[in-house]
Amino acid sequence: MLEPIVAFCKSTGFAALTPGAIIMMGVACILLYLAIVKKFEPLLLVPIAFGVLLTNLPVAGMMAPPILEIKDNMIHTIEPGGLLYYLYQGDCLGIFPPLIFMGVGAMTDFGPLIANPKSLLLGAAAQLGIFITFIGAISSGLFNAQEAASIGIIGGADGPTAIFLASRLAPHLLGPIAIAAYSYMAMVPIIQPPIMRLLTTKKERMIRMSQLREVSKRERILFPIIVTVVVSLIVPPASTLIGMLMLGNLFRESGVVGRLEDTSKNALINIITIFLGVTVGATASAERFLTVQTLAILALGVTAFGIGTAGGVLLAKLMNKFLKVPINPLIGSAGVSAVPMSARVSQVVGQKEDPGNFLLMHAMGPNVAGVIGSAVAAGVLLSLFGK
Amino acid sequence: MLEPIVAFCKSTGFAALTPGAIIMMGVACILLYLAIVKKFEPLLLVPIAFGVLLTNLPVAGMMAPPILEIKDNMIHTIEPGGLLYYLYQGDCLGIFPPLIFMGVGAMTDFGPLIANPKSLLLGAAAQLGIFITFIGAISSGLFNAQEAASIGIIGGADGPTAIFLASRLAPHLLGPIAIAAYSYMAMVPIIQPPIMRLLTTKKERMIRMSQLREVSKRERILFPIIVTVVVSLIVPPASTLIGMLMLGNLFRESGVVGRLEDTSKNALINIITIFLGVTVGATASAERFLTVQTLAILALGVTAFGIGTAGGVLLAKLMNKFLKVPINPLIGSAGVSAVPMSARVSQVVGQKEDPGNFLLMHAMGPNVAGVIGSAVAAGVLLSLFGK
Amino acid sequence: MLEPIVAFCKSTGFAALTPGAIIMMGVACILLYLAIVKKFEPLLLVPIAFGVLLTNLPVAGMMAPPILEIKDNMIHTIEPGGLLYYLYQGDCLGIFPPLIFMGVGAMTDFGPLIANPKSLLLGAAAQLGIFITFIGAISSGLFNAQEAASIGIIGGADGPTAIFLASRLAPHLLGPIAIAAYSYMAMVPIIQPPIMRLLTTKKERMIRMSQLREVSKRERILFPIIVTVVVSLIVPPASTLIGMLMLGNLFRESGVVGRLEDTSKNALINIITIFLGVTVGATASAERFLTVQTLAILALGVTAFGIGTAGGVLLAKLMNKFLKVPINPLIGSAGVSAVPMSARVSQVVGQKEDPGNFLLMHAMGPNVAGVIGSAVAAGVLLSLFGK
Amino acid sequence: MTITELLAQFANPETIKTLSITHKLLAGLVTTVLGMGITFIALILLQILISSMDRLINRGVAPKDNTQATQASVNKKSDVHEAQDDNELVAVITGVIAMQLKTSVDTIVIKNIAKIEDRSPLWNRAGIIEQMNSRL
Amino acid sequence: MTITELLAQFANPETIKTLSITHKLLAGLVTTVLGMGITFIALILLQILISSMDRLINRGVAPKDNTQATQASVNKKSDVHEAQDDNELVAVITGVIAMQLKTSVDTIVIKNIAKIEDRSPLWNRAGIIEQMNSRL
Amino acid sequence: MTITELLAQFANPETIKTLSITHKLLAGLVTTVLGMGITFIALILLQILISSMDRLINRGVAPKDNTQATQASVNKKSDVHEAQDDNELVAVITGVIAMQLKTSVDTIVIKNIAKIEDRSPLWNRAGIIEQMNSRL
Ligand code: NA
Ligand code: NA
Ligand code: NA
Repeated sequence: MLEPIVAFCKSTGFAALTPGAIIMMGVACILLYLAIVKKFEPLLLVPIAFGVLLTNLPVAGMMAPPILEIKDNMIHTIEPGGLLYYLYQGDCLGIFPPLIFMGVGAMTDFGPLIANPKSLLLGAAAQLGIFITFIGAISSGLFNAQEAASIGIIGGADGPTAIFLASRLAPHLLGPIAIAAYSYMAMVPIIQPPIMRLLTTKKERMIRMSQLREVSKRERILFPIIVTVVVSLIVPPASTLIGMLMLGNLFRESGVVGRLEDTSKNALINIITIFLGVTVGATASAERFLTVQTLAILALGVTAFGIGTAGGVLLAKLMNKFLKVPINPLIGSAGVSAVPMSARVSQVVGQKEDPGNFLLMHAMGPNVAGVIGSAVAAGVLLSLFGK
Repeated sequence: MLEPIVAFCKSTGFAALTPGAIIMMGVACILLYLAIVKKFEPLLLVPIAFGVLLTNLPVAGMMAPPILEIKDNMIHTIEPGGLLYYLYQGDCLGIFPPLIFMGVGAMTDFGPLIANPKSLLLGAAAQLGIFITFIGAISSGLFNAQEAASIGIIGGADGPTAIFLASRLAPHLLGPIAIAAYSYMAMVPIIQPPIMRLLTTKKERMIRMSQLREVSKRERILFPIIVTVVVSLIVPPASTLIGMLMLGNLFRESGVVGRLEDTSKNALINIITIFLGVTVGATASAERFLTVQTLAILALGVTAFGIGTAGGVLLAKLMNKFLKVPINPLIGSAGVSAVPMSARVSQVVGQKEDPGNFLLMHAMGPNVAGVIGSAVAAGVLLSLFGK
Repeated sequence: MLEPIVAFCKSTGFAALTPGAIIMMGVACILLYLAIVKKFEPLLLVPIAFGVLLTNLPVAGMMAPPILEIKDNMIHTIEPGGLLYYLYQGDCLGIFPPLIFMGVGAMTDFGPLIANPKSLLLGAAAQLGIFITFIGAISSGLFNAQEAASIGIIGGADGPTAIFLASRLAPHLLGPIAIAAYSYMAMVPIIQPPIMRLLTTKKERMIRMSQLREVSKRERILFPIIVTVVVSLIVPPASTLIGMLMLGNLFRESGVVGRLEDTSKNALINIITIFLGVTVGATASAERFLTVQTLAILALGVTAFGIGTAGGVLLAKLMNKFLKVPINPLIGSAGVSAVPMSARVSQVVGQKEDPGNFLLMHAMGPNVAGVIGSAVAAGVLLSLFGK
Repeated sequence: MTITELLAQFANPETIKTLSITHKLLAGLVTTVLGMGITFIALILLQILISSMDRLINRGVAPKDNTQATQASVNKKSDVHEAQDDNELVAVITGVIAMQLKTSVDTIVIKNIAKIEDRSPLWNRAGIIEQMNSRL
Repeated sequence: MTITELLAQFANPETIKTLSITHKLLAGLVTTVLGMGITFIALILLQILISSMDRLINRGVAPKDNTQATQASVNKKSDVHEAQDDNELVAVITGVIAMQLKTSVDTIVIKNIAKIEDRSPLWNRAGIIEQMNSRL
Repeated sequence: MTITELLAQFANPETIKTLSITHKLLAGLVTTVLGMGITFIALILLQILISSMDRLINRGVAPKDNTQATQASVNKKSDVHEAQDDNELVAVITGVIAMQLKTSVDTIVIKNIAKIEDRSPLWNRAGIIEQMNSRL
């Protein structure tokens, strides 16, 4: 009777428990702490953290691929794969991120951008962080071009875009990249203000901006169509992300498909968020995550945010050299997206100088422009380094 | 530095832009106009139109199949396919239309049909349009039997049925067929009234019908079971559509599975409607859509609606030769389904003659019978011309 | 003209109708009666029964696998499979049950268990039914170890666990096992009380238990993490079920991801319940279901429930030998799970003796512990008899 | 060639090209006769079964006069499923309104699809608890 | 043959047929001992951890008398998650009601699953905004 | 080697190892110039189109003073889509509140995402019925 007991003990997870796995479970708990107690992007970090936990449970094999047998035109599953393996297909085939973008589009009001198209320039400038970080990653010598591009995109401050690009160019880095992207998005109120103050004078920070014009329903409806066509023509690889983002927005603005808008921004995006989060976390196995690369990614990611912030602010200052009516450079930092957080950072920093100055509505323009900007940048990187 | 720029320009969509693609984008915009401004079936035409737009964006390859490598019992994805390619599998494997039918069943009240079973005859007669159009398509010499059947089914005035049959028999015509089906369903109030007036005398149009009897809960619960068994035994290929339609209706009428009814007619049907609409539209690439066949399909589709209307009205008149209590022939036209629109057409045309005559409840009978009728017809066509 | 009519008649379902199919349709109607009129677990039995009906419709082939052609690294679908075949993949690949468990976790309050950890012992004892039934199934000589294990798990009184294990070990018995599991869960108020009275004295049944302590939010949040890690380490094959159950519970208790909790316990679980129910029923084809095995399964299943009940009650009595503050043995029977029904049975039986005695809150502890217990037992069986 | 052979060639995308237009039309006609015939057979069979179901289930249920019956049916329905959209109701209301108030139909539509209250708080629980009350 | 060999043959659908009924029953018994044993080990380990968690986290929290405690727990819960279904609440209410009013449990059920208010208007936003207020 | 060749080797995970750090940095620089350049081109093109759209569509629409305009936009929006979350609205309200009342932003958030009323009781029906009323 002893034998089988011994045999069973050998088959438990304790027997296979590695130090790496234990550390990763600790990492998962830290992420859960940040998500639940510190409210760091909980909607993504809770599933991601739990995915990290599940994938590092020894023997469980929740990411194990199935064992197939293919003969005489039939595909037989000898042994089914793990649950997370099947859900993960939605990430690595690039299905989930665009669907999340559809929901984001259904939630996003592009009115402030339409009312002030100049915002688009700021949204473009803030992508500087992506490419400078790319160079940094290359010069670190730790990463090839595909990996460096996936790291740079963290500077886009846009979760789905980062996951979409990384899943195509460097799936083995998906875990650390996604974790860095969402953690830093949550830390925008800590990262951005010092940079914004450093690069602007008190006088600039006190610039007041005139009330935004109203945006007609017709403009709101034409906007997603125009953006889809123009961006897809210039950067075809960006069309999946931009197309779905704009489809969601068309659901919202058309006003005739309320049920589709509702579902795309509630039931559907929630379901996909759960699957995406858990499976992205599940890519962070100990051997993949506990590397010097991960540390480099975390370091590079925060610089990407910083440089993006600076890029936006500096272009705003440059624009003021040419504009009759000056813009407040603080709204430039909102170009990194991280909607709507960095826009609120602009407002709060502005109010520190002049409590009567409401920048939020003006900052929403660069803010949503940043989403488009980073999708375009992702498209460029995909066309340069994609298979 | 010039080289790579030139190289990139070559890689843009502008370089690959064809006149066909430009025309198709125009078509997409027209469809969006009809859907959003003219409110033509917006819930389907908005996704379909956007699908047309996305699929015709050059280079984007959103319908591109994946590149696989199959060796030693493993299937590796070398390059993932386009988003719409993956979603499209739900259409061409025949998964989405039956699920939409489940939601339709959960929304449909078959009470008026149960209260007046004679409605079923009218629902059958209105399918005449399907088969006459089939002959027309054949005699045009442009189509083979499978294609002609898929075109004829437009006369069923039932989107999911049309898509289900076309995806099985002639997937390359899915785009124009779906667009024709939904556009004409939206135009029923224009197509039907003249035909109805032409074929009926003022006296007939003024016939009043007696109040429908109440329908017991037990009948409502038995109905979906009986319909599933009978139809499936007579026309097995129709069982998937009818079975799911009736499952949804059983969710509704049983009264004990509120959450399943709710989900099948809201979250689930909405999600599938988005996927189905976009991917059906995505089949309408320029080379497939800009053909004489498409024009023929549009022409044949409208005749199908007309003949179906006539069939229903004429059978109603014929029945009056035998019935003690005559029925108002205007309710016959509702047999083409296009629920509940053609039923309301019957009422409105009836009220033109006699404002106190409420035909809607009586027209709902043939109306829902038409849904069953066209599913049966689709089953017959599938058994005759299916692989 | 006669020929094709004859040909068509040959192609109808009537031609292929077998006595077995007719009997199975009768079975489906009986199950629908139990579900709709008698309210036996309608949320599962309505879809299951309808699946039984659909799968036994001759010729319809709703469970038919697709005909593929695999050549030069491409997989072509020559003829698509039946709708239910595709949905069934979610069962046999083990995807649906864990997702349902996630929803169950989001609905379950483990507070009573945290407040009274001794409940876990009762939740373990009640799994005795699983293993005794396993021995019974073996000694019947009708089943091999895999089949016997799948039958024993019926005693877990937990639908998703039973379906998860049976789909891995004995998919051909999925239909009868699922039907038995859900039918007996609905009959718990009939099966349990006599056994409970038989094994307890009036004095024991009148034991009052002291108010449960409050459970802090922090405990509620730590609980799912601890359970996931501990159970997965001891029984790795149980980690998928337990992990998803606890992820759902973490969504609920963390309080920061309301939308994910909402979706996982509403839209998502409902969609999966429909697919799971219909396809599980669809495995019950006549040739598989109308066997002596099925009768044996039904007989063994009810004993499993009975023995599980006894196991819980008897351990509670044994514990009272050692505890200063005695527990009411009636709450032991709740360990079979069948949440929250068997817990309410404990209360009702208790109130028969002493109307002022509220056991429900105390019975909820063993009740939810039973869910964990049967998942662990399923894991053990999977590790012993799984491929 | 026999009609069966004709249909076979007609159904085959390869061989159909070889058929003359007359043959094609003949095949089309056969298809129409078969199709309409089977559709009618199926739906007539349904009609018979539903009528007999009516006769079997509802014995001696006399129809009431319009207004009352409508009332009844409306109330009855809303008992049957809570707050579900009821086409009959829409019909009557729309008809009446269309004559006089010219109110947008939308408002009615919206009312009708008020989401039904979810009747089961825990998955597969509601049914259980109901029957418990009945049983215990 | 050793028990391990026995279990191996027992677990193999091919070789199990070759086993005698006694061998099968022995294997079944071993399975039962193993199964119940491991189930108990796992759940006892959980019990220990949860009890110690209790001791670690809640020091000096004295239980209050029934009604108050119930009140408290009810209120506390409804603070924790807004309007979520709370089994304890159901328990108490049902218990009381079952004794006197004989009200249908459904009504309670329905109330409990009132859909929670969605706390994040934009995807992954709610958390952000909260902490912003705290931080800035 | 030409820049194109460099980029090609740079993009290939195999050959990149063979590149010197200077070459890598050069390639990185080219990537940056290309990337930022194209991003700017795309977004400037959008800016031009949107500005011209503005000019084409809204002729002679003068901006009103703050409070009114805000009012208007708020009302207008809430006509356009029923009860949808409106960032501008959040902006104004939050701004004002942040100055004075210090109310939790959450409350606003929650209000904003009140689920929109489902406007189509039967699948693909709503649109139809509207236009019927317009047409008939
Ligand atoms: Na961005
Ligand atoms: Na029809
Ligand atoms: Na259990």
